[in-house]
Amino acid sequence: MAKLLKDIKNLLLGMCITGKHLGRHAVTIQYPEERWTMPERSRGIVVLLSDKETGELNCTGCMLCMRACPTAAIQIDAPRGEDKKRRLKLFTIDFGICCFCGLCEEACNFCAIKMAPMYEFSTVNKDDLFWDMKKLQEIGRDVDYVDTRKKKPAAGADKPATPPQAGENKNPEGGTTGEKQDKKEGEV
Amino acid sequence: MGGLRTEEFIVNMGPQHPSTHGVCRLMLTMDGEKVVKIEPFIGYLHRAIEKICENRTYAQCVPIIDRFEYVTSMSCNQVFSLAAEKLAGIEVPERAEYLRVIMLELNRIASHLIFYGVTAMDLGALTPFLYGLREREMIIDLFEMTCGQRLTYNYIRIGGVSRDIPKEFVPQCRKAIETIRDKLNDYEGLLNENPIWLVRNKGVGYLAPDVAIAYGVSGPSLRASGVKYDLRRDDPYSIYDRFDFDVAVRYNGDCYDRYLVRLDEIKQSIRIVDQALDGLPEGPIRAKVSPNFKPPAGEVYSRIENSRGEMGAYILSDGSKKPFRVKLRGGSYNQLEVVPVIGVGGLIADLVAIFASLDVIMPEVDR
Amino acid sequence: MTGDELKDYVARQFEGRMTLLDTGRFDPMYEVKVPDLLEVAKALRDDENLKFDFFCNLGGVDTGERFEAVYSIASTINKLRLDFKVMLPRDGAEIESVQEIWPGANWYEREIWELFGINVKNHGNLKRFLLPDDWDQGHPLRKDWDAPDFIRMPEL
Amino acid sequence: MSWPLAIGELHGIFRLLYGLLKDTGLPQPWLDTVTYIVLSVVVFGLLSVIALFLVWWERKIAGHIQQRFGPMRNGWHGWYQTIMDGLKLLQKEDVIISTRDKVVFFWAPVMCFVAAFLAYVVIPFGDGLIVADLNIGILYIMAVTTFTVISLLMAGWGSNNKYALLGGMRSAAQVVSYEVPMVASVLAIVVFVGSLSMVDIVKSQSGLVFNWFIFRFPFGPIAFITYIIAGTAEANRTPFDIPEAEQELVAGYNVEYSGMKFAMFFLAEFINMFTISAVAVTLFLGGWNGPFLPSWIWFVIKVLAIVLLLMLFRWTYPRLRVDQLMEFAWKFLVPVTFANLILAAWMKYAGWYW
Repeated sequence: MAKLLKDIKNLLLGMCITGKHLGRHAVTIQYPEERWTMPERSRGIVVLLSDKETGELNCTGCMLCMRACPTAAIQIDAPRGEDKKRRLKLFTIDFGICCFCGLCEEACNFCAIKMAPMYEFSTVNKDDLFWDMKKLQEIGRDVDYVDTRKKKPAAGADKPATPPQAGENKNPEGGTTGEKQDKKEGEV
Repeated sequence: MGGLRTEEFIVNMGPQHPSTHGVCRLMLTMDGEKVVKIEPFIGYLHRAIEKICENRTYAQCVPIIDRFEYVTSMSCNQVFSLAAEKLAGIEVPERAEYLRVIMLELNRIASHLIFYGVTAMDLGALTPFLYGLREREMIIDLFEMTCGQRLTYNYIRIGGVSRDIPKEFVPQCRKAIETIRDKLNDYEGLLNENPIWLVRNKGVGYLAPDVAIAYGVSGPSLRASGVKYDLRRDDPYSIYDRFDFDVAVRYNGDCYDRYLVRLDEIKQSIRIVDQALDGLPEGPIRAKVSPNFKPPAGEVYSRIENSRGEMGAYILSDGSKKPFRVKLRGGSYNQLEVVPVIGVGGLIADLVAIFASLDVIMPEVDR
Repeated sequence: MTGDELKDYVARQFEGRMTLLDTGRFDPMYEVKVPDLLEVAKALRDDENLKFDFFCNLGGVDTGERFEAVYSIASTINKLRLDFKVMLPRDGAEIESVQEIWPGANWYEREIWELFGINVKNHGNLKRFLLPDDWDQGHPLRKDWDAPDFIRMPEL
Repeated sequence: MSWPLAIGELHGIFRLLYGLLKDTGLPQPWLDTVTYIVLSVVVFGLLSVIALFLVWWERKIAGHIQQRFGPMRNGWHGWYQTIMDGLKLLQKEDVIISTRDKVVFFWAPVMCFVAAFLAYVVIPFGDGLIVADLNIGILYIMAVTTFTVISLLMAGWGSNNKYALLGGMRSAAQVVSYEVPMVASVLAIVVFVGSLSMVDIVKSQSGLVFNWFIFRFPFGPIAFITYIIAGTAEANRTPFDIPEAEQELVAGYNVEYSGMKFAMFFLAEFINMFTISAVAVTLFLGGWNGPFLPSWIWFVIKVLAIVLLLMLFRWTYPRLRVDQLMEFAWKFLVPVTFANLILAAWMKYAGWYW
C-alpha cells in the first residue's frame, strides 16, 4: 500500500514537472523570421577577404590553405608570372566535400581566407556547391576582419611570392612553413 | 497431441529503425514477443576513417577523426592528439591542459544529456529528450563561441588547443553548469522514481561484472556493474589527477543502474569543470608544432575515458609526416558486441531498453 | 606496479616468449611468436600479479613486407596496460583466435580478417562485417590495395 | 424499441430541424430517415472538426510542454495546420504493397474510422443534444468501441508485415484485457443509477457538484481513475501505446499505410480519445450539468479537461512493456474494479449515499 502511494506520488510529480513547463515560454526560435546571432568565431562558409582600401583580394596564391585542407576541397591555380610573382588565376572551393575544420583559415598568413559566420548556402543542385573565386570574393566583401598583415606595402606583398625554395612546385618542407605558422601561433 | 505448432520468425530491426541510434541492423529471431537470438550487422556507417588517415598529415587527421564519434568529438580530438604528442614528445602548456579538461568534461555532460533524452525516448517518454537537448544547447553554444563549430569541433589540436577562450566564456560556463545542476532535479523527478520507468529498467539487461570485463565493456556501462574502473582515475592522462572527483559506480548492472551512473557522472563532471575553471592559469595555449611535423618512428596506443567507455587510438609512425597506420577503438564497439549476450531471452521492448542503456552510437562502431 | 616494474616483471616471467621491441619507447611493446600466442595470452590473463583481463584493442598493420597484429590489453584489477604484437608473413598469414581468453576480441578479429585478410583460426564467425555483403575487391587496409573508384588524396 | 423513439425526445436544433422537415409534408418513415441522415452528417462533420482540432491541440500542448512552439505557420498559432496536413496526406501517393491481403488491407482503416464514429449515437453533447437516447446507451458504447480492435487486427494481418502483425496482436490482447476493468468500473456507476441510458446517468448527477459520481466517495473516484487508465489503454495512448510503439515496432499496425488510409487511422485515434473523455465526463463529471453557461459548453469544457489530462499522460510517461501491461490489467485493475463494483452495489443496497 505504501508502495502504491509512493508510485502515485511519483507519477503526479512527473505530471507536475511537465505541467509546470506547459506555461513557460518556448526556448526555440522561429527560424526564418528570427535568427540566431552567430558568434564571431563561428565556422560557417569559407570566404575570400578583400583589402579594405583597394578592394582587391588579399590572397597571394601561396597555396598554404590548399595544402592544409584535409579533404582537398580547395583548388588554387596561381602560376608565376614574368616577375616570379604568383598571379591568382583560379580559386575554387567545393563545399560538397569541405569539412569546415578551419585549417585553411589558420594556415593563411595574409588574412585572405576566413570562415565567416554565415550558414545559408544550401542548394538543390550539387554543382552549385562548387564556388569560384568571384563568388567567394563577393560574399567576403561584407565580412569584417582584423587586418593582421604587416603593413609593408611592397615587401609584404612580395614575400609570399618568393618562397624560400627556388624550385617551382616543390613542397615547402615542414620546417619552413612551420616556422611561419609558429610565429602566428605565438602571437595569439 | 503435440499441442499447438509454433514457429520462430525473423525480424530485421534496422538498418532504419527508430531505436537503433543510427544505422545498425539487428537480426532478431523471435518466438512471439521473446527474442531468441540476436545477430548484429554493422558497417552501414563505415567511412574508412582509418584508411583516410593513412594519407593525411597528422594535423589533417584531427578534423577527420572528429567524425569518429561525433557526439563527443572533443574526446576524438583528445585521444588522437595525446597519441601524437606521446609519439613526438610534445609538452602541452598548462593552460591548454586546463582548457582541454574543461572542454572534455563539458562534452561528457552534453553526451550524457543526449543519453538521458534518447533513452527516455526509446522507452516512450518523448519530453525528456527535449529537456536534455535544451541544456545541451547551452554547452554547444559555449563550444561554438570558443572554436566556432557546434558538433565537429577540431578544437583540441596536437600540442594544445586551437584558440583561447573568449572572455565571456567563464561566466557563461558557470551559468550553464549551474543551470544544469538545477535542472537535474527536473530530470530525476521525471524519471528516476517513476514507477513505469522503474519496471521498464530495473532488473532488465543484467550485465555481470565478469561478462562486462571479458567483453571489453568499459566506461559507465562497466561501472554500473560494480567495477570501479575509470581511466581518469586509474590511468590518468592529461591533468585529471589534479582534480577531486568521485568515480560514479553502481552495483546492480541493470539498465536502471546504467542510467543512474550517467546522471551521477554529470554531477561529477560539473565538479571537475568547476575546479578547472577555478584553477585556470594564464599562459600560452599551444606548443610550437609545425603543421607538417614528423614524429620519430614508433608506435603508441593512447586511451582516454570517453562518455561511452574507453576510447583509444593506436598510431604507428614510420617517421614521415603522415601516420603509417591509425587504429581507433571506441567504447560502443564492445558494448554492441555484448548486446547479443545480454539481450537474449528478453522481450523486444527489453532489447530496446538495453540498446539504449548501453548508449551505443553507430559511427563509433563502424568508423 | 609502475611501468619499469612491469617491464622487469614481464622480462623475468616471460623470458624468451616476449621480446621487447625498440618501437615501444613510450609504452612497452613486445613481440610474441605466432605459436606462443595463445599460451602467452593465457598466462598474461592468469598471472596473479598481472591479471590482464580487459581487451582494449587489436589492430592489424601491413608494413609492406609483413603483417602485424597489435594487441593492447589492460588490467582492471592491477590498473596496468601492455601492448604486444605478432609478426606474420605476408602470404598465408594466420593467427589463433584469442576469444576463449578475451571474448571481446571476437569482432576485432573479424575486422582484421576482413580488412587485412589475416586468417583467424577457431574464430567460428568469419563473415562479412564492415564491408558490404557482396564485397569482392580484396582487403582495403592493405597498403597495396587499390580499386578503380578509390580516390587518393592528391599529393601536394 | 419502436423506430422513431428518439425523435419525440429531440430538443434544441434537432427539434427545429425536425419541425422544418415536417412542414415539407413528407410521409412519416421518410421524415425519420431524412432526419437521421441529416443528423449523422452533422455529427460526422462536427467530429471531424473536433478530431482536427484535437490533433492541432495535442501538437500545441506537446510543443509547450517541451518548451517549443508547435505548429506556428498556418494562421494564428498554426490553427489550420491539421487541415493542411490532411490536404497533404490526400495528395500523397497511396503506397500499396503487393503482398498484402487485398480485402483486409483495404477495409481496415475504413472499419477503424467507422467504429470510432459509432459511439457518438448515444453521447449527450448537451441537454437534449443527443442523436438517439437508447435505453442501453452505455452498453452500446462498450460494444462499438471494441470494433476498433478488429480493425487494428485486420490492419496488422492485412499488411503482411511482421511489425504490423506484432502490433495487431498486441492491440488485440491489450484492448480485450482492458475492456474488463473498463466495464467493471462503468458498472459501478450503472448499478448506482439503475439505468444504462446516458441521459438518465447525466440527470442523476444534476444539482450540486457533489452529485457528480467522481465525488461520491469512495467508489466514485476509484471508478473514475480506473476508467481513465483503462480508457487510455483502449485509445492506445502512451503509456499504453504498445500496439504502435514507435521505438519497438516502428509504427505497429499502421506501418504499411500511407496517405489517406493512414490519416483515417490517425483521426480515428483522436476521435477515440474524445469518446473516452466524453464517456468519462458523462459518467463521472456530471455530463452537461453546470451553472450559467449553456449545457453543451459545459460538456465541451469538461471533455477538454479530460483530454488535456490524457495529453499530459502521453507527454510525461514512458511506455509499459507488453507483459507488464497485461499484468497491470489483470492483477491490479481487475481486482480493484471488481471490489469497487461490489462496494458500489452494497452501498446502493444499504442506502449509504446522498
